[in-house]
Amino acid sequence: MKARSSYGLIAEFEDPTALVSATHRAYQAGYRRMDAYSPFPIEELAEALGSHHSKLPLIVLIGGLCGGIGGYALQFWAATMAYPLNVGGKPLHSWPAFIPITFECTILVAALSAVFGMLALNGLPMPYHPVFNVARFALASRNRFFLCIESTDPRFDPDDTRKFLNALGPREVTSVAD
Amino acid sequence: MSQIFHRSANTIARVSIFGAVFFVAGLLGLLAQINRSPWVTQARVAREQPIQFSHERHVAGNGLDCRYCHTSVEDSPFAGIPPTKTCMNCHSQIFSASPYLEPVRLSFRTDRPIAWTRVHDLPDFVYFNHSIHVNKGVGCTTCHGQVDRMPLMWQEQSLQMEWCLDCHRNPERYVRPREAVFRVDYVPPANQAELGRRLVADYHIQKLTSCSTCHR
Amino acid sequence: MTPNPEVPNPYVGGDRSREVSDPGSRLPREEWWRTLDELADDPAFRDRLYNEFPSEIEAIADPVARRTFLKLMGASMALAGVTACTRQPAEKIVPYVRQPEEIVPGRPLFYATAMPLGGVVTGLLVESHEGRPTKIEGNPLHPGSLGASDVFAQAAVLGLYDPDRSQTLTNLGDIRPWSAFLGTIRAALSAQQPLKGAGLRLLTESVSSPTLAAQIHEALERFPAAKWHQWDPASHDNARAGAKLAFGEYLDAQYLLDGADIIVALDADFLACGPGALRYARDFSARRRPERADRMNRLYAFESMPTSTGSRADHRLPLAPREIERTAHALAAAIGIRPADSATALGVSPALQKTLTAVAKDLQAHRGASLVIAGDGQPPAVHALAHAMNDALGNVGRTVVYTSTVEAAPVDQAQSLRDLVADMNAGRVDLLLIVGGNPAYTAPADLKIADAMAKVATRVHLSLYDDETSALCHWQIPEAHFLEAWSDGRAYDGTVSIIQPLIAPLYGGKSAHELLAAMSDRPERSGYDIVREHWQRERAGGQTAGTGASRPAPPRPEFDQDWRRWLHDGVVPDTKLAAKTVTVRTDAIARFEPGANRATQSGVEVCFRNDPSTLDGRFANNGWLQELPKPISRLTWDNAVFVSPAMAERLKFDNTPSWQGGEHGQILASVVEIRYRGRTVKGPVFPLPGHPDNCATIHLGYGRTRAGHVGTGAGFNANAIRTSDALWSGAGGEIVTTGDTFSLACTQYHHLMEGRGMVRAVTRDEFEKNPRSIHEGHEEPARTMTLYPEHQYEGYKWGMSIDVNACIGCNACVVGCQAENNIPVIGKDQVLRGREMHWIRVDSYYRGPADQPETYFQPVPCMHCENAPCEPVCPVGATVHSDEGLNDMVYNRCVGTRYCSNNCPYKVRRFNFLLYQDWNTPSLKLMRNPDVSVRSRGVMEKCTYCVQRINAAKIDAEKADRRVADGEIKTACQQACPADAIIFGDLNDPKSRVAQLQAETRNYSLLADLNTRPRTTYLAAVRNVNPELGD
Amino acid sequence: MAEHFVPVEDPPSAGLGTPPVIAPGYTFGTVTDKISAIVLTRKTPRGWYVGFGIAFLLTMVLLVSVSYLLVEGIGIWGNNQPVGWAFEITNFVWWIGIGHAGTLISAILLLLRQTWRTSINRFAEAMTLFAVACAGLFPALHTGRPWLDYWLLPYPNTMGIWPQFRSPIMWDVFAVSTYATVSFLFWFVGLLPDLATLRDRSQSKVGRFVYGLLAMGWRGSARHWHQYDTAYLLLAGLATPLVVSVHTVVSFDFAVAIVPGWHTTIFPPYFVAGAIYSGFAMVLTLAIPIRAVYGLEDFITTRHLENMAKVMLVTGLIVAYGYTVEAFIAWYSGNAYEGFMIWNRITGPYRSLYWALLFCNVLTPQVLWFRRVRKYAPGLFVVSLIVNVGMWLERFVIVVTSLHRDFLPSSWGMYRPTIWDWGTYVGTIGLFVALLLLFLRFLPMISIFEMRTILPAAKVDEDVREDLRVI
Repeated sequence: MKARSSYGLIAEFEDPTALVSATHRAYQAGYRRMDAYSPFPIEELAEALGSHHSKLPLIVLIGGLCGGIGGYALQFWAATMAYPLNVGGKPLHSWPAFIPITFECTILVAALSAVFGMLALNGLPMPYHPVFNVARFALASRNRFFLCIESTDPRFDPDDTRKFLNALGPREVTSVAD
Repeated sequence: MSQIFHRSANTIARVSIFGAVFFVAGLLGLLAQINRSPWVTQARVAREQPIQFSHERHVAGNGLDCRYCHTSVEDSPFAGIPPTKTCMNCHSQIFSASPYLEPVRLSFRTDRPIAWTRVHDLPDFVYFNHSIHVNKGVGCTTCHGQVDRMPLMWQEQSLQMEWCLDCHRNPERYVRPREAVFRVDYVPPANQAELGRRLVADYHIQKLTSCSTCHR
Repeated sequence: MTPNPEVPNPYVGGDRSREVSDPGSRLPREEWWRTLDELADDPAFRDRLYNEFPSEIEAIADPVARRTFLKLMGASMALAGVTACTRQPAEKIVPYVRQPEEIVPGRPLFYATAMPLGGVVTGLLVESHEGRPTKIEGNPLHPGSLGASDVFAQAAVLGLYDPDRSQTLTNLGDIRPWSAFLGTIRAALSAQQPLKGAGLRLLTESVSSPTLAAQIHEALERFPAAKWHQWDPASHDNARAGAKLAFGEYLDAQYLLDGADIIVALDADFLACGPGALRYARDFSARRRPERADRMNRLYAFESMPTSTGSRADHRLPLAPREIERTAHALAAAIGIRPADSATALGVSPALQKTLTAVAKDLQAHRGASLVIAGDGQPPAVHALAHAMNDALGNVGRTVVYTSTVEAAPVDQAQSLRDLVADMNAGRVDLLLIVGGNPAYTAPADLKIADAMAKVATRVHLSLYDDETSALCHWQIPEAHFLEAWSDGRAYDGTVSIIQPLIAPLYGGKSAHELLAAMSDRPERSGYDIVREHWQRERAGGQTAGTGASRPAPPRPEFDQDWRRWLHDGVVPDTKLAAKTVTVRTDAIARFEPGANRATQSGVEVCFRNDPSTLDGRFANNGWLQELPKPISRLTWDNAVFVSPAMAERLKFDNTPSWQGGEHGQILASVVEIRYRGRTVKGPVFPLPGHPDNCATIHLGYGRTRAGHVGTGAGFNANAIRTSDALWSGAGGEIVTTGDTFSLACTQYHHLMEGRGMVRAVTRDEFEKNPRSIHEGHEEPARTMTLYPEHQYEGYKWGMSIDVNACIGCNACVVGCQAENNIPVIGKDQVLRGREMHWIRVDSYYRGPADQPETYFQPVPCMHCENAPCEPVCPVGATVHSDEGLNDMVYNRCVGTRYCSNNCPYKVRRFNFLLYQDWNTPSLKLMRNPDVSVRSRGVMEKCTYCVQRINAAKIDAEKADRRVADGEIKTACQQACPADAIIFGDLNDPKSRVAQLQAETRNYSLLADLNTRPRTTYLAAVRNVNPELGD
Repeated sequence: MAEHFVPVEDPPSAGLGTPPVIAPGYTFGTVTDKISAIVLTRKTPRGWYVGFGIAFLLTMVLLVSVSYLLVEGIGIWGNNQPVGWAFEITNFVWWIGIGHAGTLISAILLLLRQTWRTSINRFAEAMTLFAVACAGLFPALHTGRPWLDYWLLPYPNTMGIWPQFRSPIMWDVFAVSTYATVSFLFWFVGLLPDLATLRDRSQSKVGRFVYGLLAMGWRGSARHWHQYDTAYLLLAGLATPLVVSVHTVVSFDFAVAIVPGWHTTIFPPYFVAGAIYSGFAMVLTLAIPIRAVYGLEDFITTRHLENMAKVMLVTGLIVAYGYTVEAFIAWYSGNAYEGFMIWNRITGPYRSLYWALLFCNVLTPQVLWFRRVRKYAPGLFVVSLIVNVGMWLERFVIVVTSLHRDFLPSSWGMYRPTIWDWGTYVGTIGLFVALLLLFLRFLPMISIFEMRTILPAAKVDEDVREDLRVI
């Protein structure tokens, strides 16, 4: 297997603790372009990978504000400017009556931002990914834990990295075809 | 595990998600355009008529006043379609043998009316009154266009509600002096904004946008 | 129009005439049961009987409904197309070939004409759109109308376009040309010539047409041995006989109510039916304005069936007809006409006697300004007594005048019909011409007219419908509707109107004049010529009868002018009958014995009355009238056996709202059997507060078997037990329950106000002491109590004032509105479900004890609330305010959530639950008002204050650069109202009538505490009670 | 940030007798296998086919009813003047209310860190979706001209007019469509990792393709999990006020109107509590047979049943409080219309329904005070059925008995449902069950990845966590 056709090396672990500690060690060893895979969210794993922060809340906040302001503006414009009509003696700008829709619009756009923001930040959909080339990776959605160091990492070396990974006590280390 | 999807699936997936958004938006936009297009409104589409009657010939050519035929336009909601008798006033003398006019003569002989195809057909729930518009300085050509240049009649405007509302909200943009209402060669003056404001005041033109103004 | 013709009502599905079990007839009792069994054995019928939801099941199983499906799908697509991206289908526009001069396309024309009914005509103005009569109003120049109209006039336009009208001349069911009939009649008449017409009989209704009378006289001159009979169930035999008793000759009484301070009605519903009722209602209500308390009249009513008049009375006593007769005697005694025999001798209770003493005192205190009126249901003696009392009170010439009769030839019609039957039975009749009317249905049962008719060789029937009588005749000639033919007639005071047609006969109908002409030597004369020639002759100097056959002299030029003026005005000037000086035979009258003419006094007294909606059955096929809730009972589509609540309880009659529609729809009523003089009839029972005890009222005009799609099968036939010797009431009846139940469609079953102050009423004393007393206990939030700034209404500000004190509940407004606004008829099945569509309804409310309640009418149109609760809840803005404060309802925008209706506290909104409008019947399309949208299914609708009229008037005013004048716009309800109870106008004009009325102390808003700020407000009722009698 | 996924110890107050939220002895592998097997390998139980057959038939009843409705109009129902709304709105509110339990379980209990939600949230969310779908049918179909319903959407049109945003129906449009959208997103986001599991475990090509497509290439990356957790939590935070607002808005349909019996300030809280009440009743109604049929007693334990029973008891009491306050205020306000309204409910023609609803909603749940009942599945099933019926009756009473006798006695009337009313209602139950059965058949009814997190083995050793904290 030639290095340039390789996506990286992947190590399989049996339990979350092993994975977290292996990831931690890899991070400390200076690897950055790597990813850990687990069948359920492990909070410590993100920390071990050195990612602490998510931009998602900000996206959702902006989305919510846009939804709310947009919803109110639509109602205000429609009721007072587009076609002002006397509805049951109520003022044209009946702001209390406009609140429910403003609220719903806020929630709607915020929720859409949350989901699509999450997908976008994660680069999904991505039905094809090199890690799927590893046969045992199917277990990543069952009961196995994987750490993959990608070949694009500056410190990546097929042999050294393999050794390094083997030293972390995995069940197996496999090369990931690109 | 082997790959289920080809490498290209990633691109296809993203493109199709984005594409769907634009597709739907485009479709809605298209629908909105179709709704305003002549295909729906029939605006500027000349209608087939039982007789090839030319407004161009009669108005521009012979200089007939609108009211010669549309007699009730000043008094009635309905402008009036001329009875066959009106045609025969002249055509018993001129072109009295023209084969084109045979249907007219037939109608007159047999007392059977001519069934014209309606060009300006508002929905039945809209009540339009010609007389008040004409009396308030809305010219014939404002809505009907340059009929003196229509060999076969067509509907100039969309006749959609937003079109009605435009004038009902901003009459000053369209009104003209009463004496010019029936002039087909009338061109709004450069100072229409000022003139319009003055006419609106003089003619007590109200901006009627209540629903019952048109719908009863 | 026809309410679900494919869905027969399970109960009334059978042939109603067979339900009458007459021991003397060929069908014994068992026979009838067998008939019902047969019906029950019919699987389809049984399915329907036991199926809870007949209409749905049938609609889905019925192939017709499958066609409906396609039709509706098509319609929905077309509807959707109006708004979505589908084009409108191309429409044709068809101009005239030669345009009539008077027609401006798009503008309606109004023509004066008149409607004959029961021997008098009422002047009308008819609106015509391009030659189609669409709306009927009263003629303000006509003394019997003064611009008002009644339900029958309002509904006549539907009668004109009724697709069920007889459309072809038939002989034994075969279509024949008019010439074939002419041939037959000539032959028959030639055969009569040598006999001088001894075998010729003419049967007409009451005739007030001078021309027709002249034609008949002319015919009788040619055939001196022929006889003219009259039978008109809507006529006034007792009044005629009473006049003969009192004066020795037939005279008509005309009441001048504007001069009457005290009025006593003896079973007289003078405000709502009979000649001059419209005029009387106008004059009466003009004197009911408490703001001029000194002018307020006082009305005492002694009556059986609760009526409009009784409900307006300041004192109403429910009494059975025979008790009223005794009461009349006792009152006469109290006034001093009769010997003052003791109350017990007359059978009058001490309490009633006390009342009568007070009434008599009141009458005597207002000599010359009082009035006693006897009703048509009372025997001639009571009429004679009334005349005598008026005479004794000095009222003659002041509040009542007597003239020669409006009818051309008054006769005792019951006797007239009896004679005819006798002649027919004796085989003395060869040729019977029935001109209008439906005697086979309306004749009392004891005459057995059908059997008698069978003995006549040639029977001819001229009628609007191929009805029960037509079925017994050889020839059926379609009659021209009064809006289709020339004629004339006299008003209640004798004023002549020329009846001019609005449209050529739709179905080639002939008028009575043309039929009579067929008997003359000039059969080809048109109705126009006949009527015009008659008047030309009249004016030329009254060379009347005898010269008719000769050619008239050439018309004088003045006549043409006069004629045109008569047609234009709708009245012929100076034709009012002159008042006669009369002498009342008081001595003879004083010797009458109460009840002398009554065979028995025991048992339940059975009263027959003409139905408020279908009259004697002649309007049975008029959907507007059938669906019109009858005054007080609010019953539609049926007649019922009205009894007092006490009697219903005593006899354990059930009458309860069902789960379907409830108090607003289906009432399950016990079916009772009335056994009366050896005959029986079955009908549903209906307890009515204020109905006298031990007495049952049944309305005629139902149980028709050949009325048409609308009327056939509705109700039961009261004529089946009616006898010619007691046309209006008779004792000796018995009512037993049958254990069956029948569904009545009733639009209001709950008449108690539940302390909600819908109707506010005080006595005149209370009002004079403190006018604000009307509003005690009712709260109206201050206009300042709001978070929001008020909307300002510049320009016009439309409003309406409805005087509860004036409203007589006659329903003219309801039908007027229906005609003006293209309101559909939905059929009994839908009314049972509580879905009636009337935009204005006349609620009735009771106050006081159930046996003697005060009754109030409250017309409820849309209130056009300034704070309309319906508007903010509409998601699409289909109902919003106009700049003039109208609560606009935009049908084409409505998606039909019904939220507005839920939120309307007045429940004036109406929803098209199904496709109620008839979009197919061609004749009904001609009828519609082109200025009002025809609503399709799924759309809410309601009163618009007749916005089409407002807009038309505004446009006219704008063109003339002026403001709309007060009174220029009349809503349809206002225009129809005989009592002047509804006033519409501009509230921004302080001088307008409506603004002044709304400024009165009596003014109040319905459910004012909800702060909806209605533009329609009410004027409270003030009852002018006699202090001696108390409240 | 995502510590909510870390199993929390049972609260101390739960006591010794509290059963666990998952039976002991399960590993990541067995949990995964057991749940995914239902979809992938196990034979579909015969009960499923029977149930689906019945539900399908009922769905056809719905189809017929709706077709006939579109052809003939609203008149085929029993609605009339004055009862403009009846079955359709009753059913709408009932279904929407049922939906609320799903969102409550997934969102609110998530925020409250209730681990017992894990095994029931997935199908409760699905239930929400299907209930909202059924609910949405009613307002859409109940208009007189349903083909014009799109006028309720604000879009630039040739008429130049816009929806009337003061109308509670417009609020409904926005609330219900937002609710449906957010519920779907929430459900779908939750499904994403499980779809990946199914993708990886499916034996068939089609299964792998379809699940693969839906899973969008989810691969369990730690970075993804991090964003995912954040998104899920945010969604829960958004869904919580949303779910409260939805039934508040539904209650506004009534509370904003002036009809006595509708115009009440207590409606929003009382409706929300009622919604949760009926929703939990429906979850129990579904969970109890499902766990029996699929043998899921290890995952949906008596602990779950008991907790849900407790929620029902509490919300039931709130609802009972609502009834009391309604009656009290009717008397205390001195408003004649309100007073009559309550009197009419208690003694009027529909009184039997009112008493029945008190029995169903107030009296019946009182048995839940007894732990033995709360732990006894058949008993709970019966109680939940009764509450379902009771809550339907409550809505019927609110909608119909308020309208049928409002202000003017002259316009009082009565309402009786027709077969088409029943057909539409029963039909939506069929649709709901059919959708639910399809869901059970093709998607994991229990969240597999969340079940993994509550296993003891999911915990990262303390010393490793210490190490991380050092950084």
